[in-house]
Amino acid sequence: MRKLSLENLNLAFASIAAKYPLYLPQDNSAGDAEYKKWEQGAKWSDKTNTVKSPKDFFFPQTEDLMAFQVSGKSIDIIDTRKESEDFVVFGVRACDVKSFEVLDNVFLTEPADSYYASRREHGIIVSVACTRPLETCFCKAFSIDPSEPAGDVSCYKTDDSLYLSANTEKGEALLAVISEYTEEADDAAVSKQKESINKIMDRLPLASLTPASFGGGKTKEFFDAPEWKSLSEACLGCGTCTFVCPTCQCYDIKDFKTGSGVIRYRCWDSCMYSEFTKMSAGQPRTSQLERFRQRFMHKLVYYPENNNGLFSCVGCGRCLSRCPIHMNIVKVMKALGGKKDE
Amino acid sequence: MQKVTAKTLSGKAASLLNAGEVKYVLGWKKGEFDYDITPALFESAEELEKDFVWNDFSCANLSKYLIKYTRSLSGKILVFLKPCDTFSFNQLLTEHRIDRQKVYAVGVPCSGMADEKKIRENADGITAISETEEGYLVHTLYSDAPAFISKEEALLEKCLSCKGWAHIALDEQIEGEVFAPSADRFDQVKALENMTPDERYHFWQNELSRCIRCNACRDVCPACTCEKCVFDNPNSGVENKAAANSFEEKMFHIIRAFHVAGRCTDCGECSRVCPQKIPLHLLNRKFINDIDSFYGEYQAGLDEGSRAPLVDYDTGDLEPSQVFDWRDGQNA
Amino acid sequence: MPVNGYKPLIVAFCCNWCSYAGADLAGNNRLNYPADVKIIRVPCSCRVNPMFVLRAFQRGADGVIICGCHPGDCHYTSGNYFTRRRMALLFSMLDYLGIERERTRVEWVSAAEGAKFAATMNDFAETVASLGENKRLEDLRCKK
Amino acid sequence: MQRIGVFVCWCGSNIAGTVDVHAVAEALKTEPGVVFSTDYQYMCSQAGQNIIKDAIRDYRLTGVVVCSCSPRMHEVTFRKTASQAGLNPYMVEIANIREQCSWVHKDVPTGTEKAIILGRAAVAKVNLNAPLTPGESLVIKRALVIGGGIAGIQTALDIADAGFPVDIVEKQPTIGGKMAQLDKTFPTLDCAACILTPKMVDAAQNENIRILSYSEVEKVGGFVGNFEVTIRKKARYVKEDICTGCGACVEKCPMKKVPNEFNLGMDNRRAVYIPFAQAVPKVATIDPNYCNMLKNGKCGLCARVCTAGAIDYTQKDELITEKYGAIVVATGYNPISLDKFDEFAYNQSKDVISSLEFERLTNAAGPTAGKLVRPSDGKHPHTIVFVQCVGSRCDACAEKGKEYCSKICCMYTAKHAMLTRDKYPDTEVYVFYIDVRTPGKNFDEFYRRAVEEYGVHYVKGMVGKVSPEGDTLKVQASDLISGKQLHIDADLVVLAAAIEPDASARPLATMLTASMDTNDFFTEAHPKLRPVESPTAGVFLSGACQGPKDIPETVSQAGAAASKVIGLLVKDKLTTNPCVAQSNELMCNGCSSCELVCPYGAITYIDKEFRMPDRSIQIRRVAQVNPAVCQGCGACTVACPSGAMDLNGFKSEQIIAEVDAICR
Amino acid sequence: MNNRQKQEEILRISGVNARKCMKCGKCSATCPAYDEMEYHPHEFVYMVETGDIDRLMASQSLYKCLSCFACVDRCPRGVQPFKLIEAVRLMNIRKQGNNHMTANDIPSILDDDMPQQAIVSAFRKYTK
Repeated sequence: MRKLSLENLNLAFASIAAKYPLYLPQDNSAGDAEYKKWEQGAKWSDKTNTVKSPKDFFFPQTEDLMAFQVSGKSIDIIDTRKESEDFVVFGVRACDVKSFEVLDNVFLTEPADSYYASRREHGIIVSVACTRPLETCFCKAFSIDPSEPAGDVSCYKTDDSLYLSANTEKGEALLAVISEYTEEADDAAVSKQKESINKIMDRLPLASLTPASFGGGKTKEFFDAPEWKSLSEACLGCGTCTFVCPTCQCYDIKDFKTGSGVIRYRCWDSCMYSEFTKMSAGQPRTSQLERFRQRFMHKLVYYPENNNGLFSCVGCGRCLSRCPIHMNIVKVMKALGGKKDE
Repeated sequence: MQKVTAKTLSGKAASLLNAGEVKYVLGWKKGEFDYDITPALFESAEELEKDFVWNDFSCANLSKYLIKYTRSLSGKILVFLKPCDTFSFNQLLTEHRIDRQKVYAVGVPCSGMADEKKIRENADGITAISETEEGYLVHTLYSDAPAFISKEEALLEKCLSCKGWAHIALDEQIEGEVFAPSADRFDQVKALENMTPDERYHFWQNELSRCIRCNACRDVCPACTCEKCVFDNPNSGVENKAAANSFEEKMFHIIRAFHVAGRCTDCGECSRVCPQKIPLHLLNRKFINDIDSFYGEYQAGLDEGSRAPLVDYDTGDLEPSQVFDWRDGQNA
Repeated sequence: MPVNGYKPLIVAFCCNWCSYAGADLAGNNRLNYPADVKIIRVPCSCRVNPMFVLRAFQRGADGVIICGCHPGDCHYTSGNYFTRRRMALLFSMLDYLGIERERTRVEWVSAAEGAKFAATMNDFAETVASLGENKRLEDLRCKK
Repeated sequence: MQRIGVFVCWCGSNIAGTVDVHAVAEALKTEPGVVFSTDYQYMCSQAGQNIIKDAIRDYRLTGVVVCSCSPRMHEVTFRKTASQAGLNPYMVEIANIREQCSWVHKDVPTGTEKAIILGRAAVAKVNLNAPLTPGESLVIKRALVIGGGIAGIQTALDIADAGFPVDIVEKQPTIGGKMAQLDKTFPTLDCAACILTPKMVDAAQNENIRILSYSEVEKVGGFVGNFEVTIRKKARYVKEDICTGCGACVEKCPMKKVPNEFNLGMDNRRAVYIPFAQAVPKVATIDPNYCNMLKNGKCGLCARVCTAGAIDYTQKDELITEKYGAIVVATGYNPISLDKFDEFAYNQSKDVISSLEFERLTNAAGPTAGKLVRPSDGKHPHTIVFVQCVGSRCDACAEKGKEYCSKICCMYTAKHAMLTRDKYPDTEVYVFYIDVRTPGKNFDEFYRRAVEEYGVHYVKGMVGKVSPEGDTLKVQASDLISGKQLHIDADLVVLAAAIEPDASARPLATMLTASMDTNDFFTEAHPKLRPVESPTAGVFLSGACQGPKDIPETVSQAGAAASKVIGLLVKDKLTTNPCVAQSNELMCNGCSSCELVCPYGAITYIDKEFRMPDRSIQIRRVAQVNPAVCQGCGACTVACPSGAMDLNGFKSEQIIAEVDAICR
Repeated sequence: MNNRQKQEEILRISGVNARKCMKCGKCSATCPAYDEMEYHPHEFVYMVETGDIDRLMASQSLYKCLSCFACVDRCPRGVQPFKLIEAVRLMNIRKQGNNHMTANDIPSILDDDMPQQAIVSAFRKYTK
């Protein structure tokens, strides 16, 4: 366990940034936190959550896959990929770290997505324990411990210091970069913090939430549940939940005609959209109820079915705070029987 | 705190349901927390009794849901309309989007709504929000004493310039006083107009760069009622799923504002639901302010059947070339 | 002609009945204007959708001008009155977003105003050239 | 994928002098879809056209781009060429590389570069062109004239002379209109009745003309060539086909105190009446508001005296539906109400009258048999004051009056003044004017005669106040030339009231979807070049419904409208322009924006059933375009936010493709 | 103040657009005080329109106007000649310089009999 005095935090950031592009949550003009590249003077946000999750670093909202150059009547295919460099994502919460595992299952299973794989390979994740979970947090429901964040480096922020420990070789290498500002420390302060986090976790309003009744093989049980109707009734069909979600991984591949050629790119798509997975024969899910159901069935039933019981939700609470009509996975789980018997 | 109580409304709705006057009630349903209220359709007095809420977080404008419900449901639907919502309702009637015969419209006087985002910005781990005459007591996990935020501080942007009631024939009107506005709704528009073009450019560049193209602004908007939006239609030539770059961000928001120009009632839902807190209402208000000052004051939805300014003209209209000089003169 | 050596790309939407004929007349009278101006024929100026204007900027245009019959003389009676409102609002909005107001223009050119057409295009091209490249409404994907 | 041929014209040296035509043809060869590209000296020549035709056949072309002069010049030519070779003519696009390129640019590199870009845009457009077929609609060879004044009569006569049946709808019991009420006409001073009544008789006797008097238009549907009009024939309680117009009923009718509208209420008529001796049709009409028999079932005298048995108290309004190929509006005008002009004491004194009332007072068939006397006491007036511009040329926001000049008042006032002095030389006549406007053949001469020969006192200035005192009218006015305020004791004051369109015009315009200006005058399709057509195809304008007019102007416009109608009716079929708007009903949300901007009323809404993906049926209101009415301006395409409305020949994707090609 | 400024000031105070006048003379025709005047209502309008202000300001005709509003009521063009006359009178008052009344004076003038409108118009008239 290494200790970094918060007084030296900026110096440490500076030395990381000298070596790698460093991204960390910073407050924006709207009063929210968002991941931005560190520049001298940047301040690490105190907010528990960023609006968009850090999945953007590995699976960006839009990404060029390739391009076609048209000259006369001939077409050249151009590889638009650039040589990737290592980069650091700093201040990732335990839930978001867990989300990478969910994404890995999708993108790194053969045939692996080389675009995603390359980014994952080059990304160094520095996680941080949550000291102020929000009322919307329910990571515990998915067995995530916010006091034990994973990642290449885990850290704990106290009033005066940052305690860091490397979990991987990449993490070791990163800590070496800032070793001049850190010193060896015992884990007393960290243990204390873990204890207090756990106490708060038990007091959270959603502490009792559990996905126990969901999971692989439950398709028949939930698919025709009458509750879907009232749950989906008010859904606007926008993509807010999907786009702030750290685990949603659906995308569309589209061609953009530039005039002299075509850029083939992929961009996030949302199963809530009426155009989602539209094919020549039309959409497979024609009503908002079906689309709404798809999203939650996928997170709670289909995904676990294909991934050894792992749910495709990490309880970060972003959809709870951002949905325009306040419909979310918690309400769905509760309505369909996800509440522990008290 | 609302002067009209939830009991008054749910009681009214329950008696109409029981009397068979209406078959459905479109209202607001309570959520997990004190602030996360969802629009909902109630079909029985029991459901109303259990879940109906009417408080400072019943912000959602229910009128757009009537498009879908008047089409899909066969019975009469009672809808609660706040003063600002009556404008949207009128506008939807003007555009033939709602079958008025199927709606039982109840006007609910509103004492001003609270902006959940403003309250949550400074309070982590909210466990309860209690409403008082002056404001809100916010109880959190991290402090024993509740924090106080005054009604003024927490007021929803749109309520600052409340328009009151539209000219509308409601089936029923609940008696009560309506929140009185304090602000000129064009203040911010004028402030932006008075900036230099560079300042304006950077202001919008910063705001719009946050857009994630979730389409919440469009999907919640009671003026965006196209069967298929041009941005979803591959044949329109402008279809785009993602805010790929700063051009796409601007394209989407300019065209969206243009498509609702003259029809936008300034209900403020776009800004309210934006997950990135982009002040989208400033685009709509720009058009409204321009329309008002170029072509005479016009409030969309004030009267049913009024002719929107962009489907109207006057032979003496201002020339596009005169717009800037003319407005600079006005603002000076 | 270009002030700073910059050769702008200008898209001119001309209504079939007046302005396009005005442009033809400019040609008949051999009145020069910069080749930077490329004309697109539309039946009436009211056919011009704001999306076309933005599209032109996206694809690399530096200026967009819309020409129609004089108000009151529209071949379709009222088309240009709608154009006038739509474009006044659109251009005002573009200005509001900080995009140079000189890049957009609406001009009424009748079939008899060949000289006015040429003069307008000369003036507009010069103005747009002095602003240089369109940066604020560009789409980098479309740049060569 | 299209197979496009590109044909670059040299136009002698007109194009080739500044554009390297070979280079253009070469460059465009590589454009998507282009399978053939060539250049030739004169594409429009027979040989040039043959090159195109051969290429269409040899290369199985589906699209043609001609880089040549303006499409306004030869688009039609090249479309015909394509058509002759079996290609749909709307698959041809022209790149204008002469007027908009070679003629305005000086050096070859610049001209060539631009020509390539313009050609590229045309190719991009053709790639998205679709074959279009002009529609056809049958023309119903019958015309409707709404209004039976001199405008309507003249139009009907002219159309009927060309051999087409015409219906005249007149809301009064007789045709004739305002002109029938006039005494003499300026500037020739011939008697109005003497020139009008023969025309009325002609109309009645013309076998192609049917007069529907005492009738009003109730509903109009359809479009150019094929209107369907419902006409309400009001019950006149007299069988029109039997009544001989003998007048026996009128003589015997005991109800004698009915204000006579034909004489503007200056005398009375009976409850059963014939408006005037020369009325056409000359049949009696029973006024249900006054007839005792109709009101309370007592009397029945007229039925008893009618030897023909024409009286029918049980008659009901009748609705006639008829189809027409063209409609002429000739609804005319009325003087405005003078009730609001207190300063002239119009409502206080019987001796303050309007000019039209003056006409009746001097008309031999009028209430005084043409003797000019004061309505109040029947005495001969010795001092008469005429006031011009009463209610004309007012401020736009004034609550009384009109902003425009009523045009005819200067001349008829001069006529009144002159005739008065001619007949009664002992009378002093003053005319107060702001300006005397006499543009017209022999008009100014006429006005000068009034002053010079007849000694009418023309005073530059306005009357401020008329106050009745005893049996004189104290007139206070200004004389701006002498700078004095005048006080005249007048016996009679005549007000030249402004004229306004008939009140029936506004609802009629709505039925016809014909546009009106703010004063309720019908708008013409083009103020200079199409002055007798309304912007709505098939609707024509005749007379004062379009703007203030005197009789000669009205008659000439009536003839012009008739010739336009004839030009339409001689066609058996109308070819409709295929470049019209088209609504995608699946995308239309029925908001009406397009309907509101359409200048032609070409868009209507229907409730249409849609089968939803879940097999349920949904009924939605959607827009439909009538291709026979749409003129293809495209206003609707921009008003429609969802893009459900598009314009054939100028589709959004085509214009976008052109933009892209130019900006490439 | 030069002539042009005076003209603008009069037009500003009165809110009248003198160019709307079509010189019909109805104002003068209707004026009950016509014979008392050196310049008549239509001439007032014309003089303001053409900038002939000094002669107008010096003329006693200003004070012959009875403020009966007949000219305002009858003018077909909505020119409101009386408002111009009133504005010229005000110019004369203001020419004397100084504010003849300030807001502080008002409380002392107030009494129950004084119509409020009188105070408002006096304040308007005697204050620059």
